[in-house]
Amino acid sequence: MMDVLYFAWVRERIGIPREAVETQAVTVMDLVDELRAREDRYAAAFADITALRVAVDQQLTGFDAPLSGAREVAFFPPMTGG
Amino acid sequence: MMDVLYFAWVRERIGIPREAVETQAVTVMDLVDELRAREDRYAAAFADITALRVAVDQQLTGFDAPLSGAREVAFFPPMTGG
Amino acid sequence: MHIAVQDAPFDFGMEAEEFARARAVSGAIVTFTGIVRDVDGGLRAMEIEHYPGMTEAALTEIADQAVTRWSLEDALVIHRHGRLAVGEMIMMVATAARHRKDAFEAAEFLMDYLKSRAPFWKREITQDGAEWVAARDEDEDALTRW
Amino acid sequence: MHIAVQDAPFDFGMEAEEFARARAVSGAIVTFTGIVRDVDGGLRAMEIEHYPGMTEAALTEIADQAVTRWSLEDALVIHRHGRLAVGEMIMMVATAARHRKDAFEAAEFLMDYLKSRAPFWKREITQDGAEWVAARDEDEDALTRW
Repeated sequence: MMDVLYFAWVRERIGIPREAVETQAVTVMDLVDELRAREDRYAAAFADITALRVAVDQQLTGFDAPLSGAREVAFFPPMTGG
Repeated sequence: MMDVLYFAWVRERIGIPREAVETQAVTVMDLVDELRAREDRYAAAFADITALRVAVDQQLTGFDAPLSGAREVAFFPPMTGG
Repeated sequence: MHIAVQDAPFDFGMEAEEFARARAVSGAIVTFTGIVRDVDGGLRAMEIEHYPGMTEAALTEIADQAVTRWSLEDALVIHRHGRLAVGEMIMMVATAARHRKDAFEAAEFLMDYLKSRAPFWKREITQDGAEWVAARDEDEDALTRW
Repeated sequence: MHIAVQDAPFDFGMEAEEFARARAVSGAIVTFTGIVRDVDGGLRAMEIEHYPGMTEAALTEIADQAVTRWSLEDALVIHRHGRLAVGEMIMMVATAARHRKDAFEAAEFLMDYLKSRAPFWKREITQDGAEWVAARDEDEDALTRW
């Protein structure tokens, strides 16, 4: 089981801020593909991953990052702090 | 008549903060030469003009600047504000 | 080092004064403050979402980097989240160093990283609705300087 | 624009807060503060001499240039003279702009010019006597950036 979090418009498009996901995904991209296959709102949120950023266990990383041992994956648009 | 002002160690070396000077000097350098000829303390203060800065009527300028119409000339070391 | 992520307003003047006063050896203090501004007219509020847990870790990591790289005596980051009105202060950073160049560079570095690497997302609320602020290419480009 | 050359201490926090609060459109505020520091140990006080009349004019000219060049909404310069104890604030600048890059650059420009072009001279008082602070080549070199 893995916690998957969504922020900003990704959260709005998917409709929930977080969920527990049962997955055997090896990389972030595998997880994205599983989510895309679920429902249209996921497919819409993940339509263009170049518009997204991902953090695994609260560390920014790439979509090719491995998920072994990961407890928390978060998807969000480019950050706009400051 | 022209007011001549001295600041920082130039003031200390010459011993006064300002004085009125009767001069026909055409440029700042002419004035420096007149002052140097007065007394040792002036010669000492103006020994190395690369260590000095000059302002004519409160505007930073060079030693070749003309003095026609000038009312106030100030000599001082490089500034150390901030 | 002081890192705060908070809903509540902060007192910029007091924070700046205290930060400057507490430094024993630093001759140079730089602060930056970001304020909600209504550039095009019609902005009612700014909403800032963040990623609790990661935000604090990311800010601490950024500030640690700045302290090490510019030999800072200290650094401060305060960033608000939640709903902010026009004119309210969003965030501030402060840096303390012996020399002004280090204090300035470290503050700019903190800001550049905060803009694009700390998990905050801004949304502008106008009379026409709400819109997520898009990341600007120049903010991403600013990181190449470091 | 606020330019002050004064013997009296100033309240950095209050000045910074007021400067930031009064800006209607600026999203970015940068401040710099210089503090008397005792780098080598033994410093008793710092004495700052200036050129009354020229000082105010030079600071105003420098601030005018910064406002024009970086389209600042406002700029502030406060510089003390007279005798200052270790830990006292010597001076501050503040800049207000729409974007952080302008606010930062303008503040650095103000500081670089203040260091080498405003008629102030510092003297350090230690137990061994008093010594005029020598201008640093790197401060003169900093001006070439602008």
